[in-house]
This record gives sequence, structure tokens and C-alpha cells, in this order.
Amino acid sequence: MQRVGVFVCWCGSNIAGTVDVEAVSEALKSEPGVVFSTNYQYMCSQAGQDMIKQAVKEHNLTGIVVCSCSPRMHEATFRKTAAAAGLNPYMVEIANIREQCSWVHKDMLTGTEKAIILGKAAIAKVNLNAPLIPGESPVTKRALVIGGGIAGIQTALDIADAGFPVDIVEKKPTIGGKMAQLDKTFPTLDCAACILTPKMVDVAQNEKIRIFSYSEVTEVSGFVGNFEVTIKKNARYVKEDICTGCGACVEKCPMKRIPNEFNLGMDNRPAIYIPFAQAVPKVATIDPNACNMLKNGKCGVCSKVCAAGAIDYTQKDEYINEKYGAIVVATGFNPISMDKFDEFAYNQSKDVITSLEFERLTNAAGPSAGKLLRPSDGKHPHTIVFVQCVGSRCESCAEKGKEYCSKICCMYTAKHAMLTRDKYPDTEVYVFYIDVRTPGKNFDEFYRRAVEEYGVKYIKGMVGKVVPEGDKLKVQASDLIANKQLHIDADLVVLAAAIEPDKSARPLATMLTASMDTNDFFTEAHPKLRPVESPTAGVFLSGACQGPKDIPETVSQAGAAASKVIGLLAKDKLTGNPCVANSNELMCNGCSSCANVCPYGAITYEDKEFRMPDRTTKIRRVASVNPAVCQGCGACTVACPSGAMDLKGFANLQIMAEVDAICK
Amino acid sequence: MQKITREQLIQKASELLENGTVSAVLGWGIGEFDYDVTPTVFSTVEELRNGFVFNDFCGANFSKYLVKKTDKIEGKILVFLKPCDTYSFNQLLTEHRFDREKVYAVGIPCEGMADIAKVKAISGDGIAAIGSNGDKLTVTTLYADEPVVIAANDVLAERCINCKSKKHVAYDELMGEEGEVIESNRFDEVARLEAMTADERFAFWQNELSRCIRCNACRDACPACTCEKCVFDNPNSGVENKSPANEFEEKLFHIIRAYHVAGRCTDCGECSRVCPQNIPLHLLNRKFIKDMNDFYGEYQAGAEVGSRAPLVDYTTEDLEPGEVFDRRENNA
Amino acid sequence: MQVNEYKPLIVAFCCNWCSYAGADLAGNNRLAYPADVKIIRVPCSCRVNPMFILRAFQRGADGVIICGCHPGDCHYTSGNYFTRRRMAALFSMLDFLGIEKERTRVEWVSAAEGAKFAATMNDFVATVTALGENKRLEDLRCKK
Amino acid sequence: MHNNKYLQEEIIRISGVNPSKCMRCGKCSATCPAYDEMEYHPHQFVNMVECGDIEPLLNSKSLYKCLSCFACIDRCPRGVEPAKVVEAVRLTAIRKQGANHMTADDIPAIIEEDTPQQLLVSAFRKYTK
Repeated sequence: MQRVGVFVCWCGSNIAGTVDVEAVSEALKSEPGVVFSTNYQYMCSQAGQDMIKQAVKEHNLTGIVVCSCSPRMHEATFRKTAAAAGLNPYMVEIANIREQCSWVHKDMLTGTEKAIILGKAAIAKVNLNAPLIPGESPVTKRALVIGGGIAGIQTALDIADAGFPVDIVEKKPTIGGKMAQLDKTFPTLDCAACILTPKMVDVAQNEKIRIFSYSEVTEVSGFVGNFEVTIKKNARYVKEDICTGCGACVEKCPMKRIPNEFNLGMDNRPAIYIPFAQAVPKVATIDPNACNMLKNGKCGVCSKVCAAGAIDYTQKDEYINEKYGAIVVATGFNPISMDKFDEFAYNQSKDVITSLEFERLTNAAGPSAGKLLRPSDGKHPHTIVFVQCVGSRCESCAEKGKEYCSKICCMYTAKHAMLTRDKYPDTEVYVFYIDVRTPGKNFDEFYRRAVEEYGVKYIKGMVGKVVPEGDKLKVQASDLIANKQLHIDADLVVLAAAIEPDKSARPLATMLTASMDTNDFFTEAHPKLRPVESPTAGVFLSGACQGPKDIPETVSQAGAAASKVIGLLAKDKLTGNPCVANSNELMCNGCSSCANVCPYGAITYEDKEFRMPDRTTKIRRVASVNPAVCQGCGACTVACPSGAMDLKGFANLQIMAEVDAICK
Repeated sequence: MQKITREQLIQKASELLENGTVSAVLGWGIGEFDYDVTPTVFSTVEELRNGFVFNDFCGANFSKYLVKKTDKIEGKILVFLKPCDTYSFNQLLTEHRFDREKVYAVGIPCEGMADIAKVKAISGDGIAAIGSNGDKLTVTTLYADEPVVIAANDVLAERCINCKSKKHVAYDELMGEEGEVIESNRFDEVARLEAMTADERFAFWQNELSRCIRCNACRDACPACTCEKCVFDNPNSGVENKSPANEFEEKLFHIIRAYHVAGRCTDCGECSRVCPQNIPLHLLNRKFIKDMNDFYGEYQAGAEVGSRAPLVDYTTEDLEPGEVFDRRENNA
Repeated sequence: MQVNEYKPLIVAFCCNWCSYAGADLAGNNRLAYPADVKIIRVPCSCRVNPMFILRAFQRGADGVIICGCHPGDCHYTSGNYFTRRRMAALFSMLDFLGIEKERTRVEWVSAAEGAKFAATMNDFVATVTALGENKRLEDLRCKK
Repeated sequence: MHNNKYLQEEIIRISGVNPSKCMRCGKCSATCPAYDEMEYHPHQFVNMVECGDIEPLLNSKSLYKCLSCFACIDRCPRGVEPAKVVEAVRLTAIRKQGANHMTADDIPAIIEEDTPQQLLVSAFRKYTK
């Protein structure tokens, strides 16, 4: 039994106006364990807190019950008071007699009666409280960034800048991501490569950063501060440390007709390739599905021309195990497939392209060396129709589109339209839109410039169908303002395809026990207040894996994620929430029910040897909770049939004592 | 009425003992009466010959015994499993309750077991011997001059009338022919109760549960109740309670027991078989099974090892607790 | 002499993150509901063991309500989904045993729904008051 | 604008369409093959029903220009189903006493030798009570 002190707060007249505080402190005096009971005007004031400290000393209190406002308000305050008085802070319980009593009941009699019952419940609970000490765990001072696009690059640079080592895992042969494929960037129109590639070089040259390109994460275990990760380095059949990236092999490779992923299949690359000139690492990679040597053992040209002797046809996938304190997910996005949008004739005509393909067509390093030419016949297009929201905001067609707004399309379409008119003033440019959404610094001005200065024809309405006819594309569309149906003979149709999270995100989320929404975007710990943290401690989110984002937003989120990681890695030890689940091994059946309901993967099993009453020993499978991972929800405690699993601070006996006190 | 005989089982067990595959046999042993068969561990062929029985009263589900027995015995233990027992066997494996490597499971066919209460209702008390002859039982009693002959089908246990499966879902070796999963009417009685008014149901259960003497036989026989320490025996659980002081505690015990095994109960019916007060306890379990099938899709505990029970799973579209009743009213 | 008006005893389990905060908000906005409702704070609605509910009835509660975050909003991501399944099964079972189904309820109340909290409690108290005393699950020894 | 609440609810009920789901993209009208024949276009049907501005639709010849090809239903990204709205307005119009759009007497004038009988049957289903 504790020695409990009860402190009833008046909260001025907030409580005392409807609750007879004197009667409450008097009534609670005779409760079991209570050795001291008083009331005071403002318990949370310095004087009130001093009163508590004084009482702890004078009456040797081991438990404190404060009947006051909501624990969400001042529980932390009174815990500090208790700690200052030399008590364990978790020996404090609050009876909420303001928000849940004096403020909702008008009558003094009922208010007082209820306050007494709430006080009794808190006393019953505190009698069963035990001092709790938060667990501590060490922090591995190294971060893992999964994904090497602009989000991952920025996060890694920022973390490395703070002095912590960072590894980037990128599944493609080079970092750079989607941004490397872009031509210009809105709203300032600087060239993507000019601002991205210096950052890529920074990454390559930063001593704190290691790049695992052409690699993927295959296994994650552990918890915040202590993750253990297995990284699979796919065999690229080229020794990374020896290859100089001279490109002789690429030039000489006889297998030249492999669709070039970097240019979205609009031109070809050889079987051995470097995705683009500024690739980091600038190392060749052999495509095992295309290389004759790897497939049939015939060829070997690259090996012969390689002066450095970097080609190694016998290279195997390599598995690397590393420990990390924090993991940042930056897996990015992809445009959705246009295969199911028959109405736009994407699969029927080469001249119906996606916006990302348009980027490559206008990029100086692209398949047409930056000249805007029709993919079908290489002629200059005179009429171009841009269609927005293709597959975005698409509720009825879940099998082909996405319900959400892809956010970036309005701006890049304005950019494409503007650049086209700028470079080729003889071109007619139409943009069909449902809404133009341009919130963001200098964004709306940018869009208006496209209309007002560059004469892009923005038409409110959607394109209904595109029919290839001869060398033209017959576009049938609505003009809702003019209330007309338009028929346009276009040379090129550009579809602003919706974007979706990368396919690798879902299996990764499972490995990380990080949660996702129905669209496979990672869920943030709090949509407003913790936007770059995943609910799983130690896992952070950067860029479009969390939701559609443009570059400025991605970079700022990347920086925010980095600062969270730095904050974590700067600590030598992590202090946990002490109100966590714990399993009584003597009663645990090892049945796995608890682990099945744990959202954090905090429960693991081990075989333990037990001494039986008959002096024999028995090896049993029992659960153990990792207090650094457990967040204290208590789902496991109810899943456990034997009651072996309990929650500190909200134990079965404590809650039942409250129930009993209320019902008595 | 069983297709497999005691002699065949003894022969199989002897073989496996002698060739060293197993070092012990978990089987049915002679009890005080012919209908009172006791689960027994046999270590020698001689013990088998003297003490092993197999008749129409061998309902006991041995799966549960494996939890404790596998630790006590060096080498493997042979266990005979009727089709319904194999579900419990799998469920216990799902819960990691025993080491599969230590068990040699022999699946045996089952034609349904007899309910001694039903036999007694026909023959009267004082049963001295029960013989089996084809599909007839010959019951000799102390008070009647002539033995009473009863059709085995007339005294079939409720759980066997509503048998859900003649298929073995786990075994190392199968004796006899494999059967099929059966479309049974096992939920009819639950549905009948559901159709009653709340007052009628309350009266029904009041009548049934008030007979409970808290002997714990249901719990002790239940293959899902294998807790190292039951909450009702644990002085630190806050709900320890060893004898029923009043009718509420019987209800509490049976509700909580049914809840604890919900999603894990394979509907083997041992609870009702062993109840000395003939309380239809299996209806509580079946209610949970029926509800979970209705709410979350068909699920048979123990049908496969490693499956996830409905109560430790969820979908974001699950129905709301309040909708449960609307749904029933709409279906009615 | 005036007959004493029947006052039910209601135990409300509220999750710390949404419903308990919703109850606080009801207080902040001075939205009245009967004093018969006594709130017990739990970290998440999934902490509520069926045992607690039966215990409350045993000790003389007339109604038990469990409040949690709306499905999808759980602070612990999935806790209330488990609550939803557990309570659907348990309440259906209590109904099967003939216990009035109106005595038990699950309600999702967010931290912003002070008005919903008060309205829910008013409604629940009215429903339970209409039912009268819980006689089917109480332990007579525990009665005053 | 005249808001006819009763008719509005009636049309929403008959069609089973929720016009407030429309996000005004106009893809229905963009895809409509009978667009030029119509005075009110598919997106306007949805919009006017949403506003309760029903009378002009009831009196419009557009009702009988819709081919019921369902292209609008297929293309609508929000699942609004404009053709069902047109159908519901048409039903509302012809359900009035004597408001049949076609009578048996009209047939001989428009019939041709190779007119399939099925066409007449469906036309009757569509245009008469």
C-alpha cells in the first residue's frame, strides 16, 4: 500500500464553482492508503507545487493524486513536481475534475459526488502504481537513405554535413532519380542537370557518404537507434573501383538495340551502358538480360576494350550487412501506366506521349538532342495539345487511375507549354484543364505568364478522345466556358500522367513495419505536426514517397527529415516511454497472438529454459518486448489469453481497480 | 461402429514402438467403466496389450496432451488423431505449443462417437458393460435382465451428428481411408437461439449456466486452453476465482473462456463432452465462430498451420460493432 | 414523498489521444452531459480488455461505452481496428446470452468532437436509463 | 434560376446519380458524339440537376438526342454517369400524361424497309410511357 497524498485544486472558481472542494478533500481522506488530503486554489502554481513537495517530505508520501484539470494539461507539471520532491514521476495520478466534471455538470451536489468518485478511482490506481524508469538504448551513429533521387541526395548531404556517416541505397545504376531526367525546372526555368549534377558530385566526393548504387534493401531488423540492414548489391559485372567511366566499352558493345530506360524507351542503348554522362557513380553496368557474353558466353568485346580491366563476367550479387541508427525512406514516384487510357490513343500513336517523355524530347541530352520533334516521323509539330489530370482525381477508375491530385502536373504543363511557345513561336499550344492549381511561391505568376506573355491557350474542359488519322491526331474536347465541343487536328498530344509511389515502396514498408495509406504512400506520424516522421520510430520520410511533391517541397522535406535524423543521431542514448508492455515469462505461452497485433514489431520470441516445480527444466518459447520499440498501445495485452502481457502504467489490475472504485 | 479396430491400432503402435520410431504412445486406456476411457501414455507393447482400448467412447482429443507430454518423453511420441483432433493439432502448432519433431501423428478414421448420456437415457443407470456389434451397441445393466440393444446412430454425440470434417488436416501416417470436409448444420442451434428474444435467450442460458459447478473440466479438456497459467487460477490476475460464489461468476468464466479461445477454437466439442452437467458449452464457441465467419469471412481454426485468427487481424473496412445487430435484424 | 429518480452508472473507456481529448473539449465548451458517466483513461481503445467490461457490469455498472479514435486515425495506427473486431464479437456474444445489447456501445470520437462526445453520452445515458438497472450481469454481493 | 426541389430529388432518385460528385471537367461532353445536336450537353445536364434547374431540361429537345451510347459514363473520372441523368430527365418528361415523345401514328412516316424491329421497340421503350 502506498502513502498517498491527495491534492484537490480549486482552479479558482473553475472547479470550486461547481464542486465542493472542501468536501472532496475531506471525503478522500478516509480512502485506503491516503495519509494526507488538502485543497488549494491553484495546485499548478508555484505555491501549489511547493505545497505538494512539502507534503511529500512531511508525510513521507509515496504516491500523489491531484484532483484538478485534465492530465493532458498538467500531468507533466505534477510529474516534475513529484520528481523534484524525490518521488518517481510515475507515482502521480490525476483525477480530471475540471473538464470532465465541474465544467460539464451544473449542480454542486452531483459535481461534488462525481469528483469524489473520480478521486477514489485515481487513489485506487495510484495504490497499484509502481515506480517506472524509462529504458535506455544506444544509438548507432550512421544513417541509411533508401533512394538516391533529389530527396535522398539532399537528405544524405545534410546529414553528412552534420558529421554523421550516411549510406545511400539506389536501385538504379546511378543516383539522380527523376530529376536527372528533367529538362528545366519550374518556376525559375533553370536546367535540372545544372542544379542537380553538382549535388550528385558533392555526394560522390563527400567522405561521409557511401553510395550503394544498383542495390536494394532486402532485410531490416532492429529498432530506432539500432537497425540492422541487409543490402543486396546486384552484380553489375563491372568492378566499380576500377572502372574509370571512359565509355570505350559502351561505344564498342555490339548489342546496341536495347530500349534506353533513361530516355523512356524513345531510343536505344547498348548492353553495357552508363545511363547518362553525369552519372554517379560513373561506372558502366552490364544488362544481364541483353549481354551475349552473360547469356551465351559469346562476345567479350567490352572486356577486350577495357584498358582498366574492370569487366568481370563472374561477378556475383553481394550482400552487405550494416547497422544504422536511423533510416530515411526516399523511394520517390513514377508516372502511372497509360495503357488503360484507350481514349487518348497512347498505345496507338507514337505521337501521344507522357509529360516525362516530353521532358526527354526537349532535353539537350535526350533522344532528339533537345529538338522538339515528333517521335513518329521526326517532323516539327505545329499543334500541340496538353491534357491535364490524366489518371489524377480519377475516382471511378481505380483500376487505371488515382483518386488524388498529383500536384505537380499543373506547373510542369505550364512549363512545357511556355517553353514550347518560347522556342517555337509558330506552334499552337493548347492546354486542357479541369482546374489550374498553382499555389506556391511565384507559381501562379508563372502560369499567368504562360497565358499572357506566351499565348498558351488554356481551355477549361477535358479531352474526350484522341483518334490518330493520317499523320494527325484528331482531338475532341470540351470548352466548358464557350460551351462548345472542340475538334483540333494536333501533331502531338502530351498527357500529364498521374504519379504513383514506386513499386518498391510496399515491400519496403513491410520490412520497416512502417505504415502506408491505400495509395501506397508512406503515412506520416502526424499529418500536420510530424510530417517527416513515420509512425515507426527511427524511420523518416523524404520526398514523394510520402505524397506527390515538386522539387522545392521535396528538398525542404528532405532537409527536415535530415534534421530529424541529426537530432536522433546526436543523442548517445535514447530514453523511451516507460509505459510499455512487458511479458511475464512464467505465464507466457509463446502463442504469438501478441506479436500478431503489435503495430511496431516490438515483440520477439526466444526459447528460454525454465525450472519446473518438479525440478526438471523445460525449454519454452516466450515473448519479450523491446521497450525501445513499444509505444504502449496495449493491443497485445488483450490479445494475450493468459494475461502474461501487461502494460506498465495502465496495468490490468490498475484499470480494474479504477473500475471497482467507480462502480462501488 | 468404428471401422478401425483396437487390434489394428495396437499393431500399428507396437510396430512403431519396436522399430524405434516412437518411444511412447498416447492412446485411450481402460477406465473404470467401458464408457469411461482415460487418456494414457503407453511405453511398451505389453502395456498396450493390457491397457489400450478403442471403442465408441474414445472421444478424447489428444492434441492438448502433446503440450505437456512431448517434454517428458525422450524421442518421439505416437499420437492417434481423429479428423477433428487434427484441427486442434494444427492450431497448437500455429501457436508454437509443442515441437512437431517430437510427434509421430497417425490419422485414424472416425465414424462418430457415442454420447454416454444418450445411452443412459435409453438403457437406464447401472451400466455394467457395453459391447459393440456392427452399428449396434449392446448395453448390459445391473438392473435389467436382458442387455439393451441400441442403434449406434441413436446415441451419436451432438458434435458427431454435426461433424464438420472427416478429413485429416495433419498426420505423418494415415490409417484407413481419407474423408472429406463436410457441409454440416452445426450452426443451426446457434441460429435457433439467435432467433429468440433476448429474454428467452437469457432464460435459456440462465438455466444452462446456473448448473455449472466450476469443475473446470471444460477448460482442462479444451485443446485451446493450454495457458501456462489460467487467469482464473492466477492470484495476480485480479479475476482469480476457483469456485462459483454466485451465478455471475459462472457467466464471467464461460464468457471469458469462450472469448479467450475465440478464433482459436476448432470446434472440437470437447468442452461439452466432458461437462458433467451437460451444459452445451460448445454453443458459446460456435457463436463466436459463426459471427466471425459472418463478419470477416469463413475461417476454420487449425485448417492450416500458421493461419491468422480473425481477432488478431483486421481490415480497414470491417463492420462496426453497432452494425452487428442491424445486420442481424436485416437478415431476419 | 418524491420517488428517487433512477440514475444509471455508466463506465466510459476513452482512449488518451482522441476520445479523452474529445471529452476534455466537451468540458472546455461547457457541453453538459449527465454525471452518471465516469471516464477511465486508457492509452488506446485496444487496451480495453473484455474482462474490464464484464468487471464493470459485475460491480453494478448499467452501461459500458468504449470510445476511440475514428478508424484510420488511431495514434498507434491499428489499435482501434482490433477494438472494432473484439467488441463486435464480444457484444454479439453478450447479446447471445440475453444481455440487453443497448448496454454496450463503441463510439469513435475524435479530439475535435467535443459536441459529439457530449451528444453521445447524453444519448447513451438516456438509452440505459430507459432500460433500467442491469440485472443480468451484476454480482449481487457487489450491490450497495 | 428556378429551383425545383421536388423534380430534382425525383431525378436523383430515378438515376441513382450523385451530381455533386461532378468536378466540372467536361470529359462527358468532350466525348459525346451527339454534342452538336444537343442544346444542353451532358455536363450541363449534371450541373443543372445539381442546381435544381430542371424545367429547361424537361422542355429541351436534347432529351431525345442522347444516343445512350454511354461514352460519357465510361469516360467520367468521378463515376457520375451523366447518361443516367439524361435518362432520368427523359423519364420524368414522358411520364406526364400525354407527354409521350412518340406515338404509334408517328411510325409509318419514319419507317424504312430496312429499319430493324428492335430499333422501333427500343425507341418506344425510351420515348413513351
